[in-house]
Amino acid sequence: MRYIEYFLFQGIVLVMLAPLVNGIIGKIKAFSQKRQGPPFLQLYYDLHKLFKKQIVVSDVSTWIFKVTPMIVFTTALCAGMIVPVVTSFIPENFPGDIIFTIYLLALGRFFMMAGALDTGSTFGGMGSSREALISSLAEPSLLISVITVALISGTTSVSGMMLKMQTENTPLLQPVYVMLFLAILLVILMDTSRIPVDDPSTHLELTMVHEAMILEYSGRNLALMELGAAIKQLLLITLVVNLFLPNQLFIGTTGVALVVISLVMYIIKVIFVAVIIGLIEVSSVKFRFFSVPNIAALSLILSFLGFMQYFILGR
Amino acid sequence: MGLILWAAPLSAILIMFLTKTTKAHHIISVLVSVIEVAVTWVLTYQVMVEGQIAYGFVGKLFYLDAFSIILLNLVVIVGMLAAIYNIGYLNHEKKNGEIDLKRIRLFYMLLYGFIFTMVFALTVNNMGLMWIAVEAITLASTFLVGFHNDKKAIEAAWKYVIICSVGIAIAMLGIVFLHISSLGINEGAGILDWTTLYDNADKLNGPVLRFAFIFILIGFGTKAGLAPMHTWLPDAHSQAPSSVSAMLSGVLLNTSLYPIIRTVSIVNKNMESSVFTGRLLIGIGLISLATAAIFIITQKDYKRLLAYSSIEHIGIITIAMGVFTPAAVFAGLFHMINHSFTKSMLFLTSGNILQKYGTREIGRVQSLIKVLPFSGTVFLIGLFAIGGTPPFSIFASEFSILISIFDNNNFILGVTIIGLLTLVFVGIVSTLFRMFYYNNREENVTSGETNKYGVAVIVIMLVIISITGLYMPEGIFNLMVDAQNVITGGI
Amino acid sequence: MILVQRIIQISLILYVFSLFFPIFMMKNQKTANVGSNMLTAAAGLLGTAGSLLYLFYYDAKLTIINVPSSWSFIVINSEFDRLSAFFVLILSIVAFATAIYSIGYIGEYYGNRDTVLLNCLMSTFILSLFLVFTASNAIWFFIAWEAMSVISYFIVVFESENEENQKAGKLYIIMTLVGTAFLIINFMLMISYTGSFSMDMSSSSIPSGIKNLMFVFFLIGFGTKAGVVPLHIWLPQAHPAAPSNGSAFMSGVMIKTAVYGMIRFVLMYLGVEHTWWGITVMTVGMITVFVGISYAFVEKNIKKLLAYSSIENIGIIFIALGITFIGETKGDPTICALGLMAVLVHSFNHSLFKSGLFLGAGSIQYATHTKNMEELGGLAKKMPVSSVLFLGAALSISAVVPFNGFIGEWIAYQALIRNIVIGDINVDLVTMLSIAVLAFAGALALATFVKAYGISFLGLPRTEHSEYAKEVPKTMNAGIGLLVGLCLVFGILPMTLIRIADKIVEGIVGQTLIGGMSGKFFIATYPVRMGASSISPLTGVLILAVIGLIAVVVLKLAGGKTVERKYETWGCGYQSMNSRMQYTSGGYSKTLSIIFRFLFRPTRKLKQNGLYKYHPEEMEYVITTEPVFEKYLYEPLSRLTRGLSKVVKLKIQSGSIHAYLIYIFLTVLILMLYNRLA
Amino acid sequence: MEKYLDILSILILVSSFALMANKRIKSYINTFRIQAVLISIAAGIMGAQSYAIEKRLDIIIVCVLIVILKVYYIPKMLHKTYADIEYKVGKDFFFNIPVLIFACFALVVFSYYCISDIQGIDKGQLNIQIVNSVSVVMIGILFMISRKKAIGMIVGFLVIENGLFVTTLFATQGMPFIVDMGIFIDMITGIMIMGIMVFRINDKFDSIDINDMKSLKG
Repeated sequence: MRYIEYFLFQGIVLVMLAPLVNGIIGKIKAFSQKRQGPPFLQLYYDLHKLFKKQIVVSDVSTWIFKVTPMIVFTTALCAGMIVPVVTSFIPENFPGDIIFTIYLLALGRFFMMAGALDTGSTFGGMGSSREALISSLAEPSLLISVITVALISGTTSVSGMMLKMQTENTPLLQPVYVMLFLAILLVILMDTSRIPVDDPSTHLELTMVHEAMILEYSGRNLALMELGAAIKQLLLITLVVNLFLPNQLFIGTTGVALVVISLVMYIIKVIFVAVIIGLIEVSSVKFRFFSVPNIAALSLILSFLGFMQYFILGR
Repeated sequence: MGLILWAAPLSAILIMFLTKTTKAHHIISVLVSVIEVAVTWVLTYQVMVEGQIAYGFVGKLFYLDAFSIILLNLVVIVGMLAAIYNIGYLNHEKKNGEIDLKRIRLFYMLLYGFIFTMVFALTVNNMGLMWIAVEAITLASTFLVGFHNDKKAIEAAWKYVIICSVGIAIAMLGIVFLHISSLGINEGAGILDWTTLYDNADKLNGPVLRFAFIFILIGFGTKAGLAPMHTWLPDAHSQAPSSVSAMLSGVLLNTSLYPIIRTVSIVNKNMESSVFTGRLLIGIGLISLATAAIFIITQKDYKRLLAYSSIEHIGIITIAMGVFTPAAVFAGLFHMINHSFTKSMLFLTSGNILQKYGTREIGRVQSLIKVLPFSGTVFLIGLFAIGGTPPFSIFASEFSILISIFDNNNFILGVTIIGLLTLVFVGIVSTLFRMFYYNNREENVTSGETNKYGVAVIVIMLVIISITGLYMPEGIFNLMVDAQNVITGGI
Repeated sequence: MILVQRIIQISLILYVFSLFFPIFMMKNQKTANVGSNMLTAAAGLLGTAGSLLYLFYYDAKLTIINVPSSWSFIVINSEFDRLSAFFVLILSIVAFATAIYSIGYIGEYYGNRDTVLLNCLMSTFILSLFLVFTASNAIWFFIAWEAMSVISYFIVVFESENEENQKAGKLYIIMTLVGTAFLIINFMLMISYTGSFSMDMSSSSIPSGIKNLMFVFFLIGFGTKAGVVPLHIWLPQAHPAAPSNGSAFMSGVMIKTAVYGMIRFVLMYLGVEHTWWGITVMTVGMITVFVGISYAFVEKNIKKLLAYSSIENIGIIFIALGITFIGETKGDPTICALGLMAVLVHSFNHSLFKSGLFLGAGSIQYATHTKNMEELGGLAKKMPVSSVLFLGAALSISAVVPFNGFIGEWIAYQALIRNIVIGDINVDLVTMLSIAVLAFAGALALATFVKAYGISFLGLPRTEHSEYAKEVPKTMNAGIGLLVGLCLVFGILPMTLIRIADKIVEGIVGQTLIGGMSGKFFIATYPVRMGASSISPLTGVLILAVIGLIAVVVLKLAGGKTVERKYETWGCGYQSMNSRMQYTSGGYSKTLSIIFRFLFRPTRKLKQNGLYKYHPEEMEYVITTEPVFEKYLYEPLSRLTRGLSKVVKLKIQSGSIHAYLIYIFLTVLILMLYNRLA
Repeated sequence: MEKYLDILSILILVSSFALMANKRIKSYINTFRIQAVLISIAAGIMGAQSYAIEKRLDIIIVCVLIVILKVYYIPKMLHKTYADIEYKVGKDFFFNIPVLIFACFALVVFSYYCISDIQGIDKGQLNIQIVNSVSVVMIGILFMISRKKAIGMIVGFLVIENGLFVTTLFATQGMPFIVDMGIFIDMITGIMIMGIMVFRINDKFDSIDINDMKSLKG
């Protein structure tokens, strides 16, 4: 029973909260440009609209194209189940493993990239190809970062890692975590198609990565893809938030009241990270594609430095 | 009994001279070679029972022990197989109008002269006579090498006779010194006999003996194809008719090593260590191996390549004899047998290929297995066998040699040999294997075997080398142990 | 015990039958082929059963073949122990699937090729692999090893009219010979110190310095067969050249013989002496992974792509092997066991999906007669079943969650993580770098197989090769299906495999992991646990299914009925889309080749024909990458040897008889002088 | 008696120097004949000596054979071959004659250096005679190396044979009789075969210049 409660809670929080992050980032950007910008809930409206719309399917495509949105969405959500948002319900022996999470997301990415090729469109291929490069460059630093945390906490279980980090005293004051935090932040920029890696707001072939891949989707399918991407983004932010900005009330809280309090704190932290991302987006320009490796290299170096700080230089 | 052994080829020459049809020649040839084998087997049995036999008109001119009987067996068996092979080979040549009846007759007469001299060399006890026989081998085989009588064949024959004669002359110098070293010890009947020399080895004059050994090594080494005296070998082997190449490579080289090995055991017994002979033999063996390796890598002529491979294997045998532990000598002997069969098989097969394609150039042969299903297959397997791939016999003996070398804690030598062997195999692979592929060139040959007898022979040989890689009949095994004891002087 | 022995022996006899059957049926290719493959399949099935039975119920050594030989050093003796049984299991499964596949696949060759020969070669190949895995002493191992190499060479050059295949075969056999030479040296050292070729003897009489040397030689010798960088160059040439059922064995099983050899000889026989052994193996593995996957990604030839991916996976296995070694030297049985577990599990998994992929590539070739992905496309519609099966195998190798590739990687990650805690700085650094490389390779492998699948099966047909492709025979798909099915089964229920592998780990390391590894969750037995970390693919799949179900239901209820409309793909502003507008294989991976310039050295050439520079009538755009290892490492070496040989040859054997006489003369003089001076 | 043998041994050596100094085919065949005469004298002396002491006839028989074969038959045959081939008179050597002579001298010194300290033959006349005759063998090989024409090679080979014979003669008073006979048979066959080969070479190559035969390489 607890599991079902837990899953329901996780699912609802993720699905409900995910589009909000995009709204916040959009608002920040608008604010900095002295615009009013779209409302916070713009993505919710969009999704609502899309779910009702007619689907156009390319006649070149196969079943891959049709199942991709569902798979992207479900894998993102399933991965989200593993990363606890705020919970006291964390089930004992829950097999929530960070590596499992990453490779589950990989399933979604596989289909997203394959689906992009399915229509035979030039743009799809381009997006897929670029995604291939960016993801493979981002992956090492992500894994080094999380595994360094895993090493410190002695487990790769996500909840275990978060539990351990909860006992650390303000992690962001320690050099190792600062490095890892920045590294993962860069990974988020790369993985969620943000400026300076990708510009989600344009449809210019020079800049598109994620948008190029989902170009052929429409209606419900597009909605699922967008939602999946948003969930994935929130998932990564959750990871950052709960690892590096831990909350004393995060675990060990029982009772609805405390859970609600920690949920509120969680949302505040998510908003904080979203603001950071928004600020980065505002303050930088889209890099040319062949400069992406530089960002990846920076991220890799940061994560590796973090690892070295703790394990080699620290002892 | 032993006299029939060399009476048979002599009478063969005579009868050949008198008969006029090719068919008769073939029959006589096969018959005589079968008689040779039969007689040798009887003698082998005697040797197995008695250890050694000596016979002859004047004193005990002839002497056979386990070592010489093994080599003798090689001569007659390979001779017999080559004789069967020759039927098809010569018939095909004749059909193509390349040779006529007279030349076939000449061929056979020379061939049996060749066999006679080899048999003589192996059975005779006296070193001087032995030398005469070896020189006679050269003379008998000169025209066999030059049998095709074209420019290249003549050139090869000339080089063969000159270089071998000079080499043999140097060997004679060695024998003279051997004689000097034995002065005052064995006057009279047993002078220059293996048996007497060996029995009295410790009384021989050591320094002179060593000096003698140098000349014997170089002299007979020339004939055995050891580098750097090997230069005649690729020319002669590639130009001679294939059955002759088979005999040259499979038997002649062993026969030429025979006096060297005999001398080695005398010298070692005299010096009570194998350091002196070991250094020379291993040195020369390694040079041979290296030379062969370098020459094989970019070889363009498959018969030449096989000839270089013979140099390589003779080098290996020499190294084994240089190590001179019982295990090494045993393995060396075994390697002699294996190389003899494998290389003869390959040369006979190459004869089939040559007759089919009319070229010795590797690059102009293609789809070998399709064109010659049996010969091609045997050739391919034979190449792996000669390279030392299990389960063929060469592998067993090469491995035994290596084991004995490593057991002797001679790691650097062992590693060097392994390296060179690999290089040789790499050479074989990178040059010869092209013959089996289909290279998209126009076919100017029809497929199908031309030499049915030859195919039978090579298949038999393939069976022999495959089986002996893992099993050796008890009797032969014991014979080899005896031979090893003869050489190392154990028990 | 007797039963298992008999089962295995019967399976061996069946292999032998399958070898001779086609020879007797030479006249009728079809009967020969079907019969031979049925026999092989039966043998594979028996082998699977036998080795499973052995693994579950027995422990003692089991003699399979024991034949006397005249030569004291040649001991023909095949024995089963747990490690052998495990690898025989791999072999048997692949043999079974491949045999079924071959029934259809070889059918393509009827009439224009000697299928009988291919049947014989395949059977012999399986036999030789069997003997390699079961040899009880070094010499018999070596004999089987040589047989395996030689037969696989013949399989590589089976289609010898293709010049590329000839080159591949040549390169392959040369590399093999060189690698084998190192093994021979080691075996010789083995016998000279211990006096026996037996692998069960203690190696304590071998001095430490020699052991170091032997380790390096084993690494080179086995590494050549495994295809570790920089000894890998033959692999991407040879594996694609072979007929696909042969490649499946070569990539699926044959390269595992090297892994087997490393475990058997280095871990079990020599015993790991120094930490640097492990570090070396890990470093080699790391480089291999990196180079392997990078090359795989840019490859256009689908079978070459698979071959490079094999190199990558061997790298992963070597990384895990390095951890095993380190664990052994550090006296930490858990790390050692975990590393070994990763080695075994990943070897097993890789055999399944890589064989499947090669067979899939074979299906593509069967249907389209090309291996070049630039000529494919749109096959998913022409060959729906093959497409799904290939996708399954591609997902497995991409190590995505619920497929078995992930399990091996997860265990490898766990081993790596545990390896760091030891506190040796060298180990820590190399381990962390391995993690980075593994992560990179994981993502890039995924991209590689998206490309392999996407470019060949999706989109529009690029040429008429794929335009007129037809679905392949059912037997072929059945063979692949079996493998892919197993991939999924072991991915969802990993403990089944881990239980088996644990038996071997227990036998070698003496530490069983199974107690700690089986976690408790509501589907009790199938999560895998390592310390506080655990995964449960089955749960994952269930959650996925539930979410999917809920999503569908919600959409149905909330969204009402949505209309689906077919329309052509957006043509980017042109009138309509055509196949030439699709992303090509080269284009897909070009970005990477530009970024990793040092590995690929890409060159671009743009040719324009026409009167005006700005209005070319024709354009030709060529992208090429340079094979760096060949060009800068092997070619100079080969040129040097050949050049030396050519020069020396003509200088020494110059044809001048006078020169020849001078050689003899000089030899005489030198030896006389030697005698005087010595 | 020994004194004469010493002198003869030196003379034989000198005759090979002379042989080396000859430029033309015809002249060195003649020099070879002189050398053969010297050897037959030595053999005659030895033969007479052994007959006087041991009543052995074998060396005398050998001596007679030498006279017949080496002094008479072989030079005649070589002349005839040479005449048949009608090769125009010309120089036949690779190096300068002075260089060759000097090399011969070096060979003698070398032989002395190598042989003189071998225990058992390092004392007395035996030593000198062996050094001299081994030098003859060496010079024979050098002769073969230095001549371009086929006949030169044959002569060189014969010189080697002479050297060998002299060595046996001086060192051991000849090999066993049967061996000596065998050697003679071999030699005569060998020379005949080489002679036939010379004709064939002339047939195929239009010259007997061995230096032209270089088609078998590598």
